[in-house]
Amino acid sequence: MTGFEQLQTRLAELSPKLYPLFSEEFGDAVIGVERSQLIETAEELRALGFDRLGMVTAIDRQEWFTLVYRVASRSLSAAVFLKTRVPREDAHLDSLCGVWPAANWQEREVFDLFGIVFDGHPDLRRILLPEDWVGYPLRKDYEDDRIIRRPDYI
Amino acid sequence: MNGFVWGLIVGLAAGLLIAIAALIGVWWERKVAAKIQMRLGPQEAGPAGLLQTLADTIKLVLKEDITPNQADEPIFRFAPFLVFVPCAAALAVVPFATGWAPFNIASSALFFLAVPALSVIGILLAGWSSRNTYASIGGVRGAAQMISYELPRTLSVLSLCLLAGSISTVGIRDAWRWWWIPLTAVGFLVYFIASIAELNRGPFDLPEAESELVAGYFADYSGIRWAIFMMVEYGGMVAASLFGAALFFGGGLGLPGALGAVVFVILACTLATVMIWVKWTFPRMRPDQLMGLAWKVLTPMALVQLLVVGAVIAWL
Amino acid sequence: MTLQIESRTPALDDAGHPVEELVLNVGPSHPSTHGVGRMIVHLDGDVVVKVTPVIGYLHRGIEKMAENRTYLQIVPLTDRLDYVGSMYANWAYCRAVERLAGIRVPERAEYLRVIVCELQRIASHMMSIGSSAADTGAFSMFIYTFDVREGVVELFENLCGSRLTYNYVRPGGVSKDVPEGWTDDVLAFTGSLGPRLDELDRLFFGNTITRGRLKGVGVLSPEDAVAWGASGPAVRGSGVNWDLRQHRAYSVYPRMEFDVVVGERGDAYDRARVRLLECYESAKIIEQCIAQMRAGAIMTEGLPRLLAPPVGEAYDHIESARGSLGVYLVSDGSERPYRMKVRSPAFCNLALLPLLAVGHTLPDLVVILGSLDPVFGEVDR
Amino acid sequence: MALVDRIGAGLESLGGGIILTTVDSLVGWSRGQSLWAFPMGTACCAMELIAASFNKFDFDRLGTFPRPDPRHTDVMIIAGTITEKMKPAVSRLYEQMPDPKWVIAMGNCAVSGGIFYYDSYSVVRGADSFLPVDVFIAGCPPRPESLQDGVLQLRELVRTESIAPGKRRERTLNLPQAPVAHTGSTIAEGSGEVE
Repeated sequence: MTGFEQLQTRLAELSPKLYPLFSEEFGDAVIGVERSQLIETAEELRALGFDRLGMVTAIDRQEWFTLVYRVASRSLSAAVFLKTRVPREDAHLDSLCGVWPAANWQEREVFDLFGIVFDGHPDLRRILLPEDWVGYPLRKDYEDDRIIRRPDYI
Repeated sequence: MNGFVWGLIVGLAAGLLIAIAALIGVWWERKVAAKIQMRLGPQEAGPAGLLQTLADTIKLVLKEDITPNQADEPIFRFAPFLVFVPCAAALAVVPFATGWAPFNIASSALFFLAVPALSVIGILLAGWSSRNTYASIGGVRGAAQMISYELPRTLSVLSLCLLAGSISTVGIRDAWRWWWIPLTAVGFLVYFIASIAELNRGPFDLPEAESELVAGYFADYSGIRWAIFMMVEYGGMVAASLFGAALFFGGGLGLPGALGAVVFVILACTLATVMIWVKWTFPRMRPDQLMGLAWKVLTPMALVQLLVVGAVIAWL
Repeated sequence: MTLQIESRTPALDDAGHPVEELVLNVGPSHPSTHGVGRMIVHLDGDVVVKVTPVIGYLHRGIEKMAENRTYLQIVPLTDRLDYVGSMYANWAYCRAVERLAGIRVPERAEYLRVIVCELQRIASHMMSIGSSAADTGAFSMFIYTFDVREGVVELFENLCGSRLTYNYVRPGGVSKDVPEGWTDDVLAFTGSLGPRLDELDRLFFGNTITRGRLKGVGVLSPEDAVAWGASGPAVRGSGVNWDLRQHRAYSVYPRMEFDVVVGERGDAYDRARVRLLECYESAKIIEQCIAQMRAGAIMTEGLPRLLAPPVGEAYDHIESARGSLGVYLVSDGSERPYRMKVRSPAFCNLALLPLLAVGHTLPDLVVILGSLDPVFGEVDR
Repeated sequence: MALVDRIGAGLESLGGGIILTTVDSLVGWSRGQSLWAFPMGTACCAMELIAASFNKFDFDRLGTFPRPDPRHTDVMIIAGTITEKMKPAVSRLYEQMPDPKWVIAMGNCAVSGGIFYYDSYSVVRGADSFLPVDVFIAGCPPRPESLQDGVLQLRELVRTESIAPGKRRERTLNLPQAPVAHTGSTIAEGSGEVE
């Protein structure tokens, strides 16, 4: 039995609510949710013993942003990716700082580099770039005359 | 008038001695530190890098003398001298030879203990007038530290005064007997530790704590004024070592002429080297631990020493 | 961009009077910030009321740069992430690429990766302990630990020609096989490591002043450590047994016998000492690796020069000297990644600083920051 | 006007000659022998800067040692990448150093932006875009020996400087960011030679 199937069967026992959301993407266990249900799902996961929020990041998919949270559990010795989407024009969602404090700085980083607003975040300021920076560099359409494009060697 | 001229001569000599002590002391400290740290130390300027400090001094004298805009200018510029003068004055009562000190005053032991402590005013003013947070913290720390360590230092010397029946440095040195060494060993330890703390040297270099306060009370000083602060550190080291060697170890008392002087200098240099060794070995203490050491450990130790000495005198 | 300090409503003391706070700006160039970190410290007397870390002074945008480079060209970029432990970022990145492209790595390459990473762990921990010592004022100790680190650096130099940025672990294997006699040099190094570490242990951790300075400072409870996403020695110092080398048992670690070092109280002393004790375990792992390693290929055969993994997403993480270092790669099928994200342990550990420092004095703040061992190349990326 | 400038101007007004050159050589010697460094270690190169001042390479032999306070130092060694966020701090620290002061740009990042020259939105491409740099040291990072050689080269520069205001060496900023020849990291790393 692979780690994924193990996790699937255990989740089926432990949380019938999360089970239908559960899927496999590229070999990883993924729980995909609507952004309105994010906090609910996160709390459910937390109650299941997923106590470590390892990573928060976003992917710019042109029309929308995919938010990726990686949570791990020591007791289940498992990790799942919690994924949600926010539309580009309306890029905001609930902050998970209340569920996992570790989200604090990581959400600030996503805000800084992608411009996604986390509602309810205690201290949502730019973290890596200067406070007066214009634009969100990791967006695919970010333009900056400071950038010198690398010539194509390949 | 005679006394005034003599005072002028002694003052100049003390200044010169401190300058020479700093020139050699910095070089020696860098060499000893290098030895401890498996390095070589200064090598390129002069033989074995002996002229290194000379080069540093010329450079520092010719550096730009910055007074920060927001600093309290007159005090800022004057504070280094306020630190320097008490340090130089202390050298006036060191018993350099049997029965002789540049100024043989009746209460010279008290003078030696009290006057260098006045440099705390200079440190406080230097820290405050810089209008720099780091410097202010350094200055306040320096004041607290120097005042606290005054007490154990004085108490430890007091037991010598008791033994000699004199509060003059010359009197103590002339009355010195070899069996004082084991009897006042604890007192010497207290004196030595308290002296290091008075000089703001490691492990008690809190006022200038490099890793926290960058440079502490002299953070905003540059060029010659900063060099004066450095000179004071080495001058104070020399004074404390000479004094310790003369009073606690007799400073070669009873040995014929030149040999006695050589032994005296060797003893003092050894003490100074131990100070350097201590600095480059130990971590720095925290302010509260530093105060705890002064009030909870060193002061009781010095008091016990005093009691023991008193009992011995009564028994004799 | 200015260096102004934000204003803040004053705190109140027990009687309700406003406390006059001293606001101290530490950094971005300060001897104890280990690089370019900056902290805005609010002091009440000598006691820290509030710390606001300000980071990003070394934010170079490596994640953005990676989007315009081929998979192989990114490896040198990862070197510059954690410059005290370049091998880890190399390896974490390569594992993610290998997962994305489905590359199997030859066994000898895995052994070599484990050897260099454990050597790197010794080097990195020595740097960390040394800088912690320098923070407390024991500067000579820094030089002694750095001397041990120099030994590792020399070994790396013989292996891949560089002292700091190795570019050694590549997708599919490692760049070069070991030169002749290298394993003997490594064994000689690990053989002499034990007594040297014992000496450092006695000199630093046995010192009364050090104990007074480090013990009970910056106590991190196990619950907080887990909730705040701490990893590496920061979480193990608090007594949480969390080490990816054992829990995920990646690469050839399942074949190794070693102990996970955990602390008890979670203070700065435990965190620093966990690092020292881990060096002994690393030496053990290296010796086992060299004993088990057989001759063979060091690079996967038939790898195209221009990798173009299929569309997908892959995350992989390894236990670096600072904690779990993960790389998240998104491929759109082209020869360049669509998105690369580095999950940096130092970033997550540093987030604990405001939590740990409050209530301690200014000298303790420096010690706490040192015990979290931030490397700003990795914090800021 | 600092003391030394007054001496220099006075000697120059006397027509220079042997006194000026003798004073120059003494001052040059002392300044060259004691180039105290302000370690502006921002990134990877800081490690090699530390290594250069520690036991194996020992900067103290040359009379150079790092001091963390800019007021006490003569030469700023910029070791590492400078970002837009860091730039104000670097130039402010440079301003805080007392004259005469020099700058060494250590490593490709401080020389030109190095590996971060292309595609980066936040890296300043070379310290000479806002500071007058005296010595450039290539390498990613340069070896400690390279850094020490850079300091020796700076010493030669300092030695030949005159205290007379009329004979000052001009130091210029490289203000327009001209594209600098960029060596790929795989070539530059570890080679460490100073050109």
